[in-house]
Amino acid sequence: MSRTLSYREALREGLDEELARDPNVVIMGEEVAQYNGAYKVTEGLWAKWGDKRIVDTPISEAGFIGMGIGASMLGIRPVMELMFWSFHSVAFDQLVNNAACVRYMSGGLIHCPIVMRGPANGGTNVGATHSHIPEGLFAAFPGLKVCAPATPADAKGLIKTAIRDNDPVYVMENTLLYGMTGEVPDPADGDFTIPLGQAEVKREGSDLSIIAHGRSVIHALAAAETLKEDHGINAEVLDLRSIRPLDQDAILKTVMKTNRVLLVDESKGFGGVSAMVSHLIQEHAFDYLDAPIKRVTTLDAPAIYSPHIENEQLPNPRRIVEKVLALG
Amino acid sequence: MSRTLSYREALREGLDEELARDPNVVIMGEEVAQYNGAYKVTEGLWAKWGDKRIVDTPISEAGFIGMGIGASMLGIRPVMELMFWSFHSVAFDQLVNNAACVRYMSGGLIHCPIVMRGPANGGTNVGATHSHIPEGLFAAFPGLKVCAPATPADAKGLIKTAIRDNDPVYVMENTLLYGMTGEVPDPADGDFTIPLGQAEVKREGSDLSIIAHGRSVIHALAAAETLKEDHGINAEVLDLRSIRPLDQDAILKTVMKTNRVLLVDESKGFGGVSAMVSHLIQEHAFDYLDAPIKRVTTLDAPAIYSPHIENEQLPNPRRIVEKVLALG
Amino acid sequence: MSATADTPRLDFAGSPINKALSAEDKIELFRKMVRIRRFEQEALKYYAAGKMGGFLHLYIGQESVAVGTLSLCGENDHSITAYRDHGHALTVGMGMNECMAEMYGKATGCSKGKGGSMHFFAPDKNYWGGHGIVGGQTPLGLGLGYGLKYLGKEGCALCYLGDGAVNQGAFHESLNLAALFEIPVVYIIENNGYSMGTSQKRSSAYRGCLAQRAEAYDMEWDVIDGSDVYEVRAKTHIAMERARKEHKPSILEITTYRYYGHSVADANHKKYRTPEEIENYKTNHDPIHLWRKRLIGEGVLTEEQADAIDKEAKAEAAASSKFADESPAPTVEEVMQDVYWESDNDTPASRIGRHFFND
Amino acid sequence: MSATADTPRLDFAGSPINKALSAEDKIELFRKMVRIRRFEQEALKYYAAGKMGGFLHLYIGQESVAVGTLSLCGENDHSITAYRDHGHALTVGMGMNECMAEMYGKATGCSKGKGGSMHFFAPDKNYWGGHGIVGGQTPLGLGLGYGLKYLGKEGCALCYLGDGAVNQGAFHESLNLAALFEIPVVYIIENNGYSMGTSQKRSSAYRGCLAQRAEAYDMEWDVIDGSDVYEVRAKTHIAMERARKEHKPSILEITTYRYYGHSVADANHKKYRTPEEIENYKTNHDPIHLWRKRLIGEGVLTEEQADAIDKEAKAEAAASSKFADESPAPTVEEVMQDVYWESDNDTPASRIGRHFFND
Ligand SMILES: Cc1ncc(C[n+]2csc(CCOP(=O)(O)OP(=O)(O)O)c2C)c(N)n1
Ligand SMILES: Cc1ncc(C[n+]2csc(CCOP(=O)(O)OP(=O)(O)O)c2C)c(N)n1
Ligand SMILES: [Mg+2]
Ligand SMILES: [Mg+2]
Repeated sequence: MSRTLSYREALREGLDEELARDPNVVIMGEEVAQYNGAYKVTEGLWAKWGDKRIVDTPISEAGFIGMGIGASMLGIRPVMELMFWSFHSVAFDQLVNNAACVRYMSGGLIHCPIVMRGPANGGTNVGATHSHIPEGLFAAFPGLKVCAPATPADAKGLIKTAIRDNDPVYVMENTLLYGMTGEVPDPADGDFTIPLGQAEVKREGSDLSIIAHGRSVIHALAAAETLKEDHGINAEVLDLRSIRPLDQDAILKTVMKTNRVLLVDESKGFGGVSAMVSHLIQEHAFDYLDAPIKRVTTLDAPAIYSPHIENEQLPNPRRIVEKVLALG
Repeated sequence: MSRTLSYREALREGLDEELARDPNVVIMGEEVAQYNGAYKVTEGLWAKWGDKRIVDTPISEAGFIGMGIGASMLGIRPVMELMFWSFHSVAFDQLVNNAACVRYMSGGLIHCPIVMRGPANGGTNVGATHSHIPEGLFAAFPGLKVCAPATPADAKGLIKTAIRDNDPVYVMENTLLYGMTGEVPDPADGDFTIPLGQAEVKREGSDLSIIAHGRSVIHALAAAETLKEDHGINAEVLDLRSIRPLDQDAILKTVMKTNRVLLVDESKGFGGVSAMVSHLIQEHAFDYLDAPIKRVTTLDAPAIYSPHIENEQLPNPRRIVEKVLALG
Repeated sequence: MSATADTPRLDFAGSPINKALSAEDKIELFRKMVRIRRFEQEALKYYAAGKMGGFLHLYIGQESVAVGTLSLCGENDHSITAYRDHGHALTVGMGMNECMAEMYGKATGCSKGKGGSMHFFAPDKNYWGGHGIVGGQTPLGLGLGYGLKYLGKEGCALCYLGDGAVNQGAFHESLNLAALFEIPVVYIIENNGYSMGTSQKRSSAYRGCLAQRAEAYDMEWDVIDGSDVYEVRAKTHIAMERARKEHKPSILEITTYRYYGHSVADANHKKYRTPEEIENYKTNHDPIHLWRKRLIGEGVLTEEQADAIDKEAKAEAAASSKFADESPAPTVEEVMQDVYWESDNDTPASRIGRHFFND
Repeated sequence: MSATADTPRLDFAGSPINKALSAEDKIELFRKMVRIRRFEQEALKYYAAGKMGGFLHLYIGQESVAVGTLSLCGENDHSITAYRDHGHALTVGMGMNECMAEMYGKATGCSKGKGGSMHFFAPDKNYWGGHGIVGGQTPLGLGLGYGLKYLGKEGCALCYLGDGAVNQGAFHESLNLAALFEIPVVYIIENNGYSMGTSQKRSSAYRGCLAQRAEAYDMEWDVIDGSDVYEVRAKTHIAMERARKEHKPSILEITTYRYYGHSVADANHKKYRTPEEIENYKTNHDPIHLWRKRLIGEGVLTEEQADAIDKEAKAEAAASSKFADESPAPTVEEVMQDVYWESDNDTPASRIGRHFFND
């Protein structure tokens, strides 16, 4: 049995179940408790779990994230919300040095089972400083794990896995997906988790592979419908879900099946997850490629505010369709 | 006429000339003045230029870099040293939001002519937190420019260009190159600068292209000699010099000439400059590639301390040679 | 100490900087506050109507802070603030049209529709924004002061921040640098009691008040009742003179209040604040109301004049939303402008190498 | 206030925590300090001989700080410091062998040769490193205190930092959080007067002393003469009890001195400090020398015993460099271990998806 939940509710259910499962799980962040979360992901959790388990922090990201990392070394499992993932910039040292390296520098003596979560996306007209897309940035640091669920079920399954993982896991959510609904398995049917490192074919196809993650998956699925209906092109859509670990097998499998690839990535054009995926594909499936790997990324400028135009800066179904048609 | 200078001296000469040319150029950083610089790049400049032009700061990277950005909005041209580029982590917000985005968010009303410089490299046994390689990381932010000189002449030419550029330029130097010497044009022969965005073929060859930047260029040149002498393989070595702007034309030119590519990049394997270059090559020179693009990158773990092994974690001539031979 | 209801009130009307005000000057202060309020009420109306995107952080209730402090600025004084930036923008002389159009995301906006509500700038008016990352502007404000001193100009930088922003590391670093380097910067904490839904007590540990943290850096500080324009001006003037003449920084904490939520999206704001608290401020501490009463009491302003000013401001605001509505949106091509100075100016440097990585 | 030469000296020998020391305990404190010094002298010798890479930040001169404070730790007390971490490491009970081998970059090192001199750890001894980014450990120290309180354990975290580190934003954020959340953490500023070549006066603005910045957060603080082990223990004990029993944080500033340069690579250290200053400290304030004299004066220790302890420590240090030298280096394969817990433990999770991106 499954129910229809919003992405937000699915995350919350996942958090709630893990709070119940493990008394060392503690949720921290700005406005996560009494205010119920800036985006209401944690709504009701403070009322249910109280001050000890759901903790409001001052606007001190380096301070409270570092605090969570320190506490995790003693066995606490902090799940920390960045109100926007963009605010990583003021806590970067804690995120990429202390969390990512303490295990290594201690020769494996210490581990750091933290989860960082929050929305990481453009499209809400909040301007350049609030619209960073840092999946690729963090995945570049060995020691970290990164995932970016695109559906309510994936959101629940991945947040639960992230909390149980004994390494730091950075979960990139999306403000524009919070309200999106989808089927999520019923807790009565058993514990539901989705492993990190496992991509999912969200749509079967044979003519080309569109590989994406996060909200770009939703765009890719919409584009695939248009491509089918209007152009008779049958696209396969692979949702990476997890960025590091990365499901290279699934990537190569779809490429070898369709021989044509379009990568959709909300990152800017220099780098991002897609440049990496592109490199891996040409390295490992060189002889299977009938054409160069192309990408649809965010236009390479800081995020524009204007609600009239921001969607055009971002990947969107129209841009994906056009790029596919241009693939020739 | 040219003289032999060390990379360190070449940088210093460039700084000195720009201090003389423009009274708004001011050098700031930890220990840059009275101590003469942790790595002695600024040696003698405080004695010559005094307290106003050469400024020691407390260990407050976010504070003093933000201060420099603010001052640059009024027309000052701060050249700021990060004792290690790795310390970007505590100033990341100032570096990627304020410096990179203020022009854009103001619709072009403000500009930010700062230079950030310092060493960005592994290989000195200083461990994970001090050995980050952030060229690709910063190049991913539109609004920023990034370069990484490999020789004394390039170091001088690029630092001078960076200081005159009206956008933020991040210059990635290398501790292990500071003592390396090379020919640098004599100031008596005129003002010497090297534009951003211009790669240089550091060695002509025909069998394959090794594309690198920073100290990896030195390794590539050494490897090329071995390949020639021991294996009769004639490698071309392209030094990117500038990461953003990037000399895509030069990259494609060498690829179209040799049809085989090895990228050498001190970044870790996920992402880096090389993943981007790889993507561009397959996109724009797909039909010219005889084999997959391969890379030599830093082994994908935080930087190890052990002096017995760190060089093996990094790209080095032996690893390059082996990879070329494996290209088949 | 924070001013409370029982603190005996001093009258700052007699301080020289206030005595120097002509009747016109005083009316101008009134007009400026009224214009901010009417502008924002207009913005709120059209935000609710879906004409804008993103956030809308209203300054309503806090007008006396921007107007009182910025009224002291001369040619060499500069200012910078956070995302709650409309009041400062209008006060320094930005037009309602370009500000409203910015919120509408139009090409005629002060930032060409690229910055939005949080990112108003007017370098020609010594106004450096409008910044979205909490505390991120505090080193920039320091840099403005540094630049002034470097250029040998007698002036100061006013850097505004919220009561929640004081707990950002960058602010602390800035304070130490300001004191150590003797930078002419005045940090102004606009203490409206809350950072989003978190009260001052739940976000900060402090002795006495937030401004007193200045003592940690051996820096001067003061607390100001923001509902009294005379007090704001009198005390801020002292700090600004200290900065301009002695190159000494200060922290001022100005107690104030926002009538609306943190942003318009903040549906909770009547939960974390009691209706009584909000009402009390509106009734007893509204800076515009108090200033109006004061000027009428002084015989500087009549009720009719005040109403006329208010009407004018309303009309100006209405015209600005019309202007914004009728303005063109930026084009997709414009997305790629204003990234690099060199590219925008088509310099030789901009033509070497690939600068942009679009597919 | 910072203790100066004219400050009347109090005798802390009589404070209860010191009266509780047995003769053996006191000798043990002496031994610990001597072992640190001999260990580091040995390390210096072989660093100079090229046996180590990277930096070597010597603690010599500061031994009383680690030994005095950490001698107060019980089962539930934890500690963490910066890169000048050898003294704390030996004090908590790490062996010279594993520490020396770490500096030699050997697989037998405490961090398997992966951390080096700046990154010693011993979680089994409640010692959490060893951190290279200035100030970066201060939120971690807070987290240790947070964890203790969360787990309901009566203990505290000692978090050490330098006089230059106080100007990092993360420290400020930590202080506010510590006071606000009532975290059992004691921040200990090891004030050796310099951050690299920059004197305290050139890096910090402050009133009175650095520890006094605690007042900004309404936090307790104290200044301690680091050359007196009794004083270190007496005053630190108070702060630790405050943390353990009342969950109240403190800042302690312990004045001390490093005899060598910032790191051994610091060739300038006789330029920014006068030879007299260095000599004066060595002659009049050396903590080991003073403690030895004190114990001999108390009749607890004889010159012969003291010399024997010293000799033992020297021999132990010599043995450790031999051990380190003879130990195997890590292999290239080992570079890829200790990145992820899941991979190291070969869990099912570690087998799904590509974790490592080697060519
Ligand atoms: C670094 C960072 N963290 C969090 C936020 C989200 N945020 C925006 S405003 C705000 C509250 C700030 O409160 P305060 O400083 O008191 O200013 P006020 O809104 O009251 O003017 C928060 C948490 C942000 N923009 N930047
Ligand atoms: C964020 C950061 N900036 C700069 C450095 C380089 N650095 C290492 S130690 C040091 C001086 C620190 O002085 P202090 O805090 O007084 O500690 P001490 O070395 O005296 O023990 C500096 C500048 C660093 N490691 N991290
Ligand atoms: Mg506030
Ligand atoms: Mg020091």
